[in-house]
Amino acid sequence: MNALPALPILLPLLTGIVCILMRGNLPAQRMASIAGCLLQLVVAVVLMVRVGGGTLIVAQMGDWAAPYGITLVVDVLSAIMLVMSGLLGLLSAVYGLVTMDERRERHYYHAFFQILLMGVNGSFLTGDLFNLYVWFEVMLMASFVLLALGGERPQLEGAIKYVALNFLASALFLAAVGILYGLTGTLNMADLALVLRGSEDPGLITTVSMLFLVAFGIKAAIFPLFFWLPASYHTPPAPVSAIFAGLLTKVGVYALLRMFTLVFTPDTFTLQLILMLAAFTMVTGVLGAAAQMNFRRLLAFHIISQIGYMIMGLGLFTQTAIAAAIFYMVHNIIAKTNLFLIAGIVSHKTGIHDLKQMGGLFKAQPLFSVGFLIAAMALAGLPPLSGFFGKWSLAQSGFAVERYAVTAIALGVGLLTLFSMTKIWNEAFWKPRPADSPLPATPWTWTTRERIALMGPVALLAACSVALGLGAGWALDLCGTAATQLLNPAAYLEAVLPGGARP
Amino acid sequence: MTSWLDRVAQISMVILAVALVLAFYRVLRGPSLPDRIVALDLIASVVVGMLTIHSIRSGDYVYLTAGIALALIAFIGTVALALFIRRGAPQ
Amino acid sequence: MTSLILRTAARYLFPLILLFSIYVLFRGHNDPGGGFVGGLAAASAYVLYALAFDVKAARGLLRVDSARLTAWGLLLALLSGLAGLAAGRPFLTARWGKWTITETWIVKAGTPLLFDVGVYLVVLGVTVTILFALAEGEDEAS
Amino acid sequence: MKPFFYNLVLAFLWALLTGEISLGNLFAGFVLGYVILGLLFGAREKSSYFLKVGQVIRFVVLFLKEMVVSSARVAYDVITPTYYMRPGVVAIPLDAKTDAEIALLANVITLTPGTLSLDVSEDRRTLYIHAMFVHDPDALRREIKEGLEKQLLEVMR
Amino acid sequence: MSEAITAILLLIGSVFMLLSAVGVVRMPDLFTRMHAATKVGTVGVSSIVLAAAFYFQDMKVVAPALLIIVFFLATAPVAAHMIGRAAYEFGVALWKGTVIDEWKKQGK
Amino acid sequence: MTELMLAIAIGVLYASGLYLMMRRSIARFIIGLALLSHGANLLIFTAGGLSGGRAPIIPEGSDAPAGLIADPLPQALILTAIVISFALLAFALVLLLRTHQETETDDMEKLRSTDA
Amino acid sequence: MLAMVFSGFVVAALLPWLHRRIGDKASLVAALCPLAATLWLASGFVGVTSGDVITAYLPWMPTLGLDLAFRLDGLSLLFALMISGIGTLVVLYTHGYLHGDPRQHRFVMYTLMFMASMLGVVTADNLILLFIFWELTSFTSFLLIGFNHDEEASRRAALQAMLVTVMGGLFLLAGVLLIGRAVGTFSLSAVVASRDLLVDHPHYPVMLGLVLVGAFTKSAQAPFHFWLPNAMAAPTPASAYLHSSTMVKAGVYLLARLHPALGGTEAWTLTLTGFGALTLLTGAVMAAGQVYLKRLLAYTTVAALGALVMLLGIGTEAAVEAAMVFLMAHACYKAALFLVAGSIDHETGEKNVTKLGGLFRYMPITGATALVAALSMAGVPSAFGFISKELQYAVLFQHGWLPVVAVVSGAFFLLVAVQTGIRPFWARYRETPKHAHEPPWTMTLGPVLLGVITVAGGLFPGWTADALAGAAASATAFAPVDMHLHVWHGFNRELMASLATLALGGIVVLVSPRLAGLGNRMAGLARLGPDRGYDGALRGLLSLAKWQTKALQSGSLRRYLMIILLTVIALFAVSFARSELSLQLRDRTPLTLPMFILCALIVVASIAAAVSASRLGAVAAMGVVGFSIALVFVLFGAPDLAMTQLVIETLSVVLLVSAFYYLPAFTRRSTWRGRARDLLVSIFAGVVMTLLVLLATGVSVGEPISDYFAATSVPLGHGRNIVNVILVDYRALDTLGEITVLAVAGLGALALLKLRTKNGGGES
Ligand code: NA
Ligand code: NA
Repeated sequence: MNALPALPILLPLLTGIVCILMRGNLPAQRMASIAGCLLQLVVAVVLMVRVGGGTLIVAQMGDWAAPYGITLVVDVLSAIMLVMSGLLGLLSAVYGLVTMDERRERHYYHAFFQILLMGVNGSFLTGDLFNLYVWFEVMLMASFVLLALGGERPQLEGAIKYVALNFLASALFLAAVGILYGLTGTLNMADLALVLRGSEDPGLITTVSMLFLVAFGIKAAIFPLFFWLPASYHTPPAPVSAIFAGLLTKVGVYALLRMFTLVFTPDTFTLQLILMLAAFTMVTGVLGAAAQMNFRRLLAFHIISQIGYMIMGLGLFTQTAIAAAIFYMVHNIIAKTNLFLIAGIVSHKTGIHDLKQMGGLFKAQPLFSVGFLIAAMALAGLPPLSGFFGKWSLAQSGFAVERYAVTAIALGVGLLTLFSMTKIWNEAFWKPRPADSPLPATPWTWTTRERIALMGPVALLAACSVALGLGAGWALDLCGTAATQLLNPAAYLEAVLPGGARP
Repeated sequence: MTSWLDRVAQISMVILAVALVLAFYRVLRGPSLPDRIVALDLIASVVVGMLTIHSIRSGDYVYLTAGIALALIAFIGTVALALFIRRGAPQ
Repeated sequence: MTSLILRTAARYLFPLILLFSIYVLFRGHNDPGGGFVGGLAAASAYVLYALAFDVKAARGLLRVDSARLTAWGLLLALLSGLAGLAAGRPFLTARWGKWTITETWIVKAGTPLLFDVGVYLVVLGVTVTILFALAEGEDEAS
Repeated sequence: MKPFFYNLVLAFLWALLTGEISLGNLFAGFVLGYVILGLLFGAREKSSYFLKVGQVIRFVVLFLKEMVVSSARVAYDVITPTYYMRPGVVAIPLDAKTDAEIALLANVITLTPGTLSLDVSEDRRTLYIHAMFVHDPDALRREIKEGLEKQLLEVMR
Repeated sequence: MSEAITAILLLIGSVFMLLSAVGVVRMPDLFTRMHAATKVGTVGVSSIVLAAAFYFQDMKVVAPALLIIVFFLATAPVAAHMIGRAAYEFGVALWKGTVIDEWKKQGK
Repeated sequence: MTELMLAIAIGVLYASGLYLMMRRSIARFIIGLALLSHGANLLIFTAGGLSGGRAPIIPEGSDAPAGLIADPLPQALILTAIVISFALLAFALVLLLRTHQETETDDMEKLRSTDA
Repeated sequence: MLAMVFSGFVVAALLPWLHRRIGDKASLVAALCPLAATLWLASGFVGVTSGDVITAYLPWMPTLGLDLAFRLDGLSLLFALMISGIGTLVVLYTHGYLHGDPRQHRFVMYTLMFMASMLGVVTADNLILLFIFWELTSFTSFLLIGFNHDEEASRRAALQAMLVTVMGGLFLLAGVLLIGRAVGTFSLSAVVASRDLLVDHPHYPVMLGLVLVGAFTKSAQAPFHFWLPNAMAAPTPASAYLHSSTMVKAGVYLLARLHPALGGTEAWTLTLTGFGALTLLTGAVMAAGQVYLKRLLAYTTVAALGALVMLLGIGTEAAVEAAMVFLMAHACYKAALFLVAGSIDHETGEKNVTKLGGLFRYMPITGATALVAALSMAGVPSAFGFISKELQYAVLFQHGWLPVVAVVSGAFFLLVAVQTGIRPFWARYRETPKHAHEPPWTMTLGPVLLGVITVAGGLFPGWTADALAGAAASATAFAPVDMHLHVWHGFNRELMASLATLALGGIVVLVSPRLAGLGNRMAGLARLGPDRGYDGALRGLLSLAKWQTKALQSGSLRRYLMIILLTVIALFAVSFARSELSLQLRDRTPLTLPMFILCALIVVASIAAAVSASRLGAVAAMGVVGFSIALVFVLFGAPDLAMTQLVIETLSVVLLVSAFYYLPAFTRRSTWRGRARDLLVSIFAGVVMTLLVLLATGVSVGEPISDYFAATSVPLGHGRNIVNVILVDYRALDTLGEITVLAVAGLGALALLKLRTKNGGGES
């Protein structure tokens, strides 16, 4: 029981270390990476099962009681995110078996990948604000390296912007942590919640919370802080961009959800602000996507747009809205990763990303195309796939608190999403192969290895999109439990600080 | 610590702070890179001095370790910079 | 050609600095210092050697590949934390032992010290890795 | 012998550092020093070394005095408005042979009256110094060779 | 008594440091500045550190204090040599009042 | 007054760091990063409270500090932050170096091929 | 019932496998699926038409109020029969139409999926469930319209149809959500029974508007009608199925279904009749200008949909009756005509009616069917269409100018009937690209059966049409409607109007060669209309998107930074101003001279670093900043920090210098204006940080937790250096993360320096 919450941090670290030590032995590294991810997933699922009913698991690192040591807390939201990270990690690792080049693997790719997961998992687990900063940095550093690894020119150019803006975000985050410590004398989130709730100066706390909003907003890529994302996400190798697209921005969203429910109690001004940012995020992101003719760039802009939906859930700040946001996040992780994997397969097989040069994929690869169609339509919110239920429950929550404008925008953006998804479909899949296309005219051939490593993850994720749609009721109930925990942190506080105060 | 000794230490501290500013002036002015390096090296020495005086004033000897560390590292930094100049990088 | 004076100085300073680094490492729990500064000091010893001779010589002196050293350091830190787990306590729970060697010489050691050694190795490994790689520049691009 | 001596010095330094001069601690320092020296030299260097305690002490005292005096001279020139100095770069022929001898000499020269070692020639026969008060280069050369270098070589050999 | 020595060493040390800094500012060329920085600075810092040793009179302080002094004595000239050589080769100009340059004469 | 002075110093550090990050030269950008980190560290130190007490080291043979000590927690946080920003700085440096080699420019404004 | 709805999906999923086993015969097997549905529906016919309701329920997402609730009443039965019946015929027809096409099974698959979705729409008893099926019809029709996706026109049409209908769908969803919120449940039966709740609701106009946009886009009401003619790019079976008899009628179904809940108000009546009439007229007139068979039919479909909407708008019992009858009549004759058109195209290779003639000799069965259907469409007495027309006139005479609209459009119906059903067969023979002959039985069966129904409905309406239309009307009017259709109503003004229509139609046919020109011009005009508007909107959207992306994602890092900083400044300023914070410069720590000098040094050195023209000068200044900060740490009791800072600073300087070795010297690139702007923003950001620090140091809302560390460091942590004990024990997890960061940075830098992938898998 004590060991369990730390495992999602320890397993990837251990795997990463093993991969560094076995630098020359690529097959062993791959095996280790996949085995590590598999174990992570198992642990995450076990945690999910344990906390699914609403009880929290708390582990005090170093056996120092909160708020003096660092506390790891698993609630439903954390567990959901951990499962997602385990799943994506596993699939990306499998996918990388074929698409990752040996030279990158020889230069510690697997280790960086594992440590990225470590940072992500740590962020989901920690109940300590400064520790969250550390995990953000672990994740960030690993993502810097993964982004730049290989040293191709576009990678480097993208990485510079990524590094610069995320560095700024970190500096803001750090400053905010410092100021908050200065005000409260504590770093434990539960303790912070208690202290801040008793504070008589809400104005000051709101002002400080703005720093967190911006810092996490940059990480989550909301408007107008998202610039690093479209500049970089399309440049690294496919498995990297898939895991980035699926997971990284969501850590920012997670942090926003956590901070603005547990630590801060946002006032109407803050909520209004968040909703405004959400609306702009949805619109600018989807418009950015509409302007693209490059497969991965288009998808990258979509990430931004969809972050807007999640932020909107936070801004509505009701139990159903936050549940919807969490559901949307899960849905988006699955669908978006899948799309990036698919884009990666296309480029793996053909070497191109430009939609203008593509064509005829539906004829050549009907089953593969179905995979795309499911992911794309899930993203576009076509019922009964997962995206629809996210959109529906968000819109319903929006109407319930009479936020009509933002809800209308959310629905309208859905149409534009559909538009850009069909654009990809029309250009890459339906359109006949252009005569001057570098695409091979003959249908692709698949080795067994490719079939398993490439199509396996795509199929599995597509199945998840369908299952999450058909099982949306169950999933939304689970997200509802998570949302309830977020909005009523009493159980969280009691679990971390039994008795409600510092011992 | 008697108050007059503290006074002396305080004065020494201020003197060193002034020395720091003067050395910094040379860091800024240059004109050549070696000039800046010499000034930086001196700054490191002044900092060691300040650490030591603070140790005396606070009665905490613990700052001396930092002094050793700085003395060590500053030397290596200076050597590195000097070698850098020799490699003939443009000013 | 590097300087004869520097080479000579480096030869004598190297062990001194390394010694200092270990001192800083082990005194860190009670006095200023610790794995981090210790590691940096150790790294600077190797850097000095590299400056005075060349990177290859300094690498030879390190004996271990610096990247692997980093990994061993991480592993050590991780394992020191696992000791707590093995005892049924949470991760990173400290375990202490006390050995009396003579009446006055009592050695107290615990996993936090081991952890700090891990930090030391990581810092040493990383600093040396980066600085050496930079110093080698493009010569040995593989 | 030289490594052994150096090892002893290291052990003593360790004891100084840790502020606890006990047998056990000296032993620990010796072992550490041994490990470090092993790393540094391997097992190849084996030379004899004889400590000349008296000469060393005399040299150190001389050196310290010179250093303070030279500092005062430079300081005086610094605070007085006009420059009294007549700086110049002078070549000193070397009798010192080994790395240690040359290096130590160069360092001592730097720390003593108005002189600063710039470089040793490729053939290790000449030391170039920058001096602040060069009224007669040959006198300066003589002064250094007969004073510092001679004493130093006595200590070293 | 020890307090008096401490005070005197402190004052001497800090004044030397100041003079060293003044020299670095005032001296006309790099090499003369180095004379000020290296020698005067080393004496200054050593004096201050000795003051600490006298003040505490405890092995815990004396040991590191001596170490610092030894270290400065061992490294300052090497550093000066490295900078001076580099600067000379780099072509940093000598003061116009320089009387002789035997290095240059030998075609270095 | 110390808090005020430090607050101003922090503001200047942030301002100069950010100004440098907005320059077009890669080298200036890097120095900007470094200054920004300094600003953040000093900020934590100042915001965490300047007690004016002794170093947070307990005298030998004693179980508790003698008198007022400086708050050790911000110090530990800053130590961690210093190391992390050093790591970032080192990596960013190498990244920019490689970018310079690959693109043959050190003008940040010319590195825009990956944006829309 | 669940089986009826979902079997389509299941069979569709099995088709590829089946096709691999038995080839094109798979389509014939697949036809059994809709046939079974038809038979099942027929078996419930008597019960349902006499007022029974068949329901099926399976819990799905109970907490969300979404369950698999289905309900089959008269209205649903009418639609479901049409869907499954015509579906059977269309699948059979496809077997012949796409004979030998390797994608035949795929088409059938789409068709079955579509059919299942349609059945879902008309039987769902839950608004969300209905919406789900509704969207699925949009999606499956996207696949069907774009079936010939090698052609640009098909892709465009598919996209257009989907965008328009999905856009409508979003409106509908919003409407559904509002309705659900007002009623408290999404159960359709409950909603239908809650008229008072809805009509008096303050949001009623909004709900109505939203639902109507949804229905209008789906049912191609002007001005959303344009996608329907374009959708003729679909293979003919799809057009016959989707665009005449089923999907486009989903909107009509929705209106009929929600009529009891939302209808009967002035807003309802005015909007529906207005848009309906407009659509009717537009469709009819536009049809006149067409020469291609399917487009002719498509425009009359638009018109027919307009008529249906108009009738539902009127909403009286009679109107609803008329609508239901017309619905049936139209479905039969239009589907027949579409299939006939497909056969003609298939057998002759010609789609242009002006180039067709005399085909009866070669395709007698098809010709006869066409004739029957055309007569019905023209509203010639004794045809099913005639009865329907009579009923319509009877209703319309109550409503001012609407009969005129009906008569005029009726005339054009006649023209289209002649053009599509009569002219190709009976006009003078013309040579066609392929030699015409009768198509295979699969392709004639459908039209023939539909023709038979048309005739039967015309001659013996009492047999089934009565009951079916009556039951449907009952559901729509939400009151029992007893319907008795008669072939002959006697001489009344309705008959007069019919005759007038025929006469006018005759004239139109006579002048049609001239009208063609006019029609063409009108068609051209129409292309200026909504279709062009659609293109314009897309173009506008794209250029807006491009402009926005260029403006925001400019690629300029400094601009990105500036925007982010401005955001920080603005957010801070607003929240600062709102919270009325005051700066309390509580003076806790007196300032000493060395401290002042250090702070001044930090300030000057960092400014120097910022403005230095030399790289190494800047590095040196940065080093001074670091040293000064270390001294600040020393003065406030942080030896560990100072030591680390000093060491790191020195190493950083070395690192920077050795890296700058490879970089060119500083050059001034920005204009003074740019520099001033950057400077201003930076200063503001700096001020924000200064203020934040002052705020944080002035206020304290909680006691620091550090006392605990001081108390336990030695007894529990076994270390006297509290900072170190925190690092390696209390907060060792932080340190573990920190060294991981460090390790990654080191290995990453190494990898970056050593690994150079040229021409790798990337892109630029
Ligand atoms: Na640390
Ligand atoms: Na405070």
